[in-house]
Amino acid sequence: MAEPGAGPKIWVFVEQDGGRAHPVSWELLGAATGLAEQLAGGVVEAVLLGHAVQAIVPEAFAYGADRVYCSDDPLLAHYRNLPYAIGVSQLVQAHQPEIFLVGATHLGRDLASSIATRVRTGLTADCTELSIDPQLKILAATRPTFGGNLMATILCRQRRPQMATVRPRVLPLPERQPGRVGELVRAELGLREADMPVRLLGFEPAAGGADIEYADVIVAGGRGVGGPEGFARLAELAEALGGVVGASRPVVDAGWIGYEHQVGQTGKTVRPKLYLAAGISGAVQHRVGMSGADFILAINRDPEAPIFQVADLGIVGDVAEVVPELIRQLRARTAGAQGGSHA
Amino acid sequence: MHTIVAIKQVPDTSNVRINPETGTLIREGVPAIINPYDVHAVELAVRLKERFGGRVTAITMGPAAAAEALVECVEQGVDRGILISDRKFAAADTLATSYVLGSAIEALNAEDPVDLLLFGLQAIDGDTAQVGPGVATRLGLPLISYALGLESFDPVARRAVVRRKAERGVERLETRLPALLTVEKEVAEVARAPLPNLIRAARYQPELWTAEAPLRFDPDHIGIKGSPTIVGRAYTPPPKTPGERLRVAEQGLAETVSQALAAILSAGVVESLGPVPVTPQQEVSHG
Amino acid sequence: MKNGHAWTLDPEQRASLPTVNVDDLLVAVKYYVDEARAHVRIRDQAVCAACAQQPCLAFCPVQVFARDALGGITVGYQACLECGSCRIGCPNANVDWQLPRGGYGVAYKFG
Amino acid sequence: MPDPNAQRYDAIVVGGGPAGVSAAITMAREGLEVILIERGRFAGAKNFFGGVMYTRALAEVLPDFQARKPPWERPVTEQGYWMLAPGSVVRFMHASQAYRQDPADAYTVLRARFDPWFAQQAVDLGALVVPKTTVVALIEDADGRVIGVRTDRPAGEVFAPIVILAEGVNNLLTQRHGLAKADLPPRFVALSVKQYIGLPAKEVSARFGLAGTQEGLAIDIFGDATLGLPGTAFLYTDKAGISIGVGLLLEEFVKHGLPPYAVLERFKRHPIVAPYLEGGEALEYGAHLIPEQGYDRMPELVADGVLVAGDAAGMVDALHREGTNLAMLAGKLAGETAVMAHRAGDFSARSLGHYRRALEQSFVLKDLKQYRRMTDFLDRSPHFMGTYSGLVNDAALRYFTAHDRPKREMEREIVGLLRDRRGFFGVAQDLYQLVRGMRG
Repeated sequence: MAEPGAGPKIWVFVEQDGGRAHPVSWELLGAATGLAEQLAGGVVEAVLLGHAVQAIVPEAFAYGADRVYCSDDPLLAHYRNLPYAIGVSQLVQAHQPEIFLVGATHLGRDLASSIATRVRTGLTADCTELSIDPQLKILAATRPTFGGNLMATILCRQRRPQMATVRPRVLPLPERQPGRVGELVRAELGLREADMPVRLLGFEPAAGGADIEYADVIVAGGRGVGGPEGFARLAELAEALGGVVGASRPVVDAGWIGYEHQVGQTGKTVRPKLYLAAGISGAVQHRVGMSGADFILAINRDPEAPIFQVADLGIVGDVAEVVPELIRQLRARTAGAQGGSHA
Repeated sequence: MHTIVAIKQVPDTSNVRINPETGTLIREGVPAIINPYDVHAVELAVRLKERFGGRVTAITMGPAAAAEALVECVEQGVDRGILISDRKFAAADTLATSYVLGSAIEALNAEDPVDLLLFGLQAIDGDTAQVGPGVATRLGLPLISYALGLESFDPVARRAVVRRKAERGVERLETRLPALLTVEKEVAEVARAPLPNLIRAARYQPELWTAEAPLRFDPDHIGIKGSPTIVGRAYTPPPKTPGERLRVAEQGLAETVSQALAAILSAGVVESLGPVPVTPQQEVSHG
Repeated sequence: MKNGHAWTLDPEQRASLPTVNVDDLLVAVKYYVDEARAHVRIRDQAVCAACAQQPCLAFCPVQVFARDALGGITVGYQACLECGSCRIGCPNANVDWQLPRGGYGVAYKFG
Repeated sequence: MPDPNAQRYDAIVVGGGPAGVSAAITMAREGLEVILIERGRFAGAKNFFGGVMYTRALAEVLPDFQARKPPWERPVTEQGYWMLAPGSVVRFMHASQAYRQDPADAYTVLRARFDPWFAQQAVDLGALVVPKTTVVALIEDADGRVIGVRTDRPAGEVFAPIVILAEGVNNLLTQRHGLAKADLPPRFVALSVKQYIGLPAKEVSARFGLAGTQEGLAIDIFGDATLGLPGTAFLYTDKAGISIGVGLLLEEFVKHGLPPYAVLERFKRHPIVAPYLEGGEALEYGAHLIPEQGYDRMPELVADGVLVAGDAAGMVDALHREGTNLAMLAGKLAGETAVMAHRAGDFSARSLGHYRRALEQSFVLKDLKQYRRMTDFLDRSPHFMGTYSGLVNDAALRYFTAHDRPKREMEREIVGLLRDRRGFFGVAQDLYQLVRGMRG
């Protein structure tokens, strides 16, 4: 092993909002630790920008950062592209990381491309897998493309850093090591508010009822839900899961639910984190619209239903029984959680 | 005022299928369409033109067939279409693409100053969402990505207020103009184009820009040479191995459901089960 | 029937017809769905409810028509191939059939 | 009064299929300002047929068509019939040096490729082709003369002294203007469904014994393919794929409650057929109606300011399964008529009557007239397709396996088959009707 700190730097951008770090940052620190182990003397470093974000620094150490570069400035209180892009790019130019990972969140996707353009390097978006190419000893960043139908492994041979954004929840959250320490490097931003072209006027927190195309959780029903009243049950389940209701074509055709809920070839293509298919047989026509989901739970009475071919987990059983039981158990969990604190 | 919209012709990835027997991508007959987000960017530009006057220019980098996409933009109400097409641009990644588009926009700006630049949020074939931010950065323009709509637009005072989708809600941002917006589909509902637009488009031939003329693009910054990233390997994801099947008949209802919920939790696709507690966000005012 | 003959389909022949999942055929078809307007509609649901055969359920090449729980007919116009069979073939002339708005509907890639 | 800012042209063509484009080409070449309005995303987006196009009419419209490089799939160098019975086939195939000319007499084509090419020829000759626009009504003046069309787009009226309706089999405008009395009854319309199956070109050639993509097959199939019901199935070789489909009178589907896709799937699984398709990629499925009403039930072709051509006018030779060639020639004649009308400054039905007369002189109406009784024949002779296919297969089996028996016995058996299944009187009647149908 080379001396720690002497080898290539693997950077992770720590995304925060109002002093709360986005968990993808810790997922990335976990990945960076794994990558660093494959590069001689590799060191894991975090980049943190914001205002009054000191509390996050020890967290970054706890999740695996050996060093944290922190730029703390009132100008950075809320994310804006320009000051963040300039701030991070200055650090990149000063410290020359080998690899730089950013979460593929709204913020991360906005920021990473600006940094890559400023430092004229390559950036691979929305990766689902990161590894070190064993021969070339460079980052092999794998991402879905072509609507999720094709996987591409992207390499950046010459320019540095090798940048990638990674979708949240794709990588496991590493174990937190309380009390783990590292080095804090403070950086000056050196920008004036008067030079900022964009001002934040206000913020409206998201309300529910999202469009199915963008929903993280979809509870979808097919003929097996029995009728329009079955969809009322699915709506309850969707609410309990914080999701929205989807449907297969036959039930939309049958008028049980509106077309805006339809998933599939003649409906919407969705890519939620959780897709719960209740009473959907799973014709190809439907599957092409939802197979990109991260996790598919299928409930169907017919053990041979094609939906089970794409499901991560199947329940062979009657929707009319299983859905109410899901709702009941979810509500029991929530009630149990009420006692805990969400501070 | 002058708005430039950058568009891309993409394969309709919703019409792409995998051959079930061979597991390979069926590329034959996949229709080419305008990237769906870009259609809304064009629509916003046309709406602004109707309100404030001026011109809309659509530009695209792509193969010769992408001229069709520009003709469709003219149907929607775009005045001028520019196709940047040359074999020398082939294999461009987002850095090289943003160089080409950025340089073209600079040239167009010199001809006719640009007030607003619009990009679709991302292209559905690559889903990178990198070219718009890249161009804004190159041109030193304010960037607002994930734009949901314009709350106000004032080409005289050169200010606009834009609603932007952020991770946990919607931001209201004031920007000076010119600015570059990458837009969500909500930004403008596509209206049915009038027949005279279609008649104009029927004979419209987009301008063709090559690597040498009318602009000379730096050969070191285009195509493969200008692209730091390369595709090392592309493959169709292996067909999913069907997951476990729990049977209510064998395990009983409560146990089956409890196992299923545990599996969802351990898969980490939802942060917690049960309604996620909402942390109220403070209304932020700045400056 | 004017010419008086009646075709008879051998029950064995009928039994020899395979089950087809129409969705597996449609997955290769490109549509530009007009979400704002249905171009095929049932004129009078009561007429369908009283229709003994409801042959549209069978003869439509893409199963646009389906029977709902109450015996009425629903129309999944989004998958329509615009052949016109339902307009002509409905024994009760109960299908209001228009062309989709220009640019919408099926767009053959091979034809 | 029409809006003075409205769009004005010398002629409007409704529909970008073979009839409409042929009309547009003919008029544009003579210098008329032509607007062709097509409802699909491009000319051809809504067009669908089995797969064979004949070049004779195309040459009439565009004499130098071959130099303009049409997107042919394969020339038809061998064609004929398969009489299919369960588990068995009798093939009547004809290959001839006469089919090996350039240009060939017939080519297989895919319409979403051919039709855009054809429309582009009209554009190159100066016609305006406007896609994505549906014509919803004809605009008439106070005397009922057609003076333009209304489309489904804002500011969507277009005016011209003559409108050529080439709107296809679903001829709603033709009906609304009273040129066709009503929709055709289901017994005069065939419903055809087809799948296009992708296979490597080499594989297509190998499976059908073709030397390369310069050879191609067109096969029409009777008997078991359509469950013995009156209709045909077809199998055509494309460059890198196979077009396979079945068509029956819509009435059969209605009456028997037959799902067309099930009939097609059954045909595809036939043990003789299935090996040809194995491993192919199902690249498209489609359906289309074919007007088979024949000469006697065609709509009026002419009214003041308007002509009807192609499927909209029922210009299909159901016996030979020809339609695009009739449509092209009719489109050309309609275009020529419009040019003459412009020269005469007279767009009345009387002046436009030239179109009807020209059609009568052409193969379009001559053929339709000759086979005017065929529809009725097929209608009255249900046994023709089903019974005879099975019969021929059984006879063939007896013929080819009668090695160790007196040949007279075998012949008697074959005659017996015929008598049992149809009766001699029936056979004689069928033959008489068939000949009458063919001779007209």
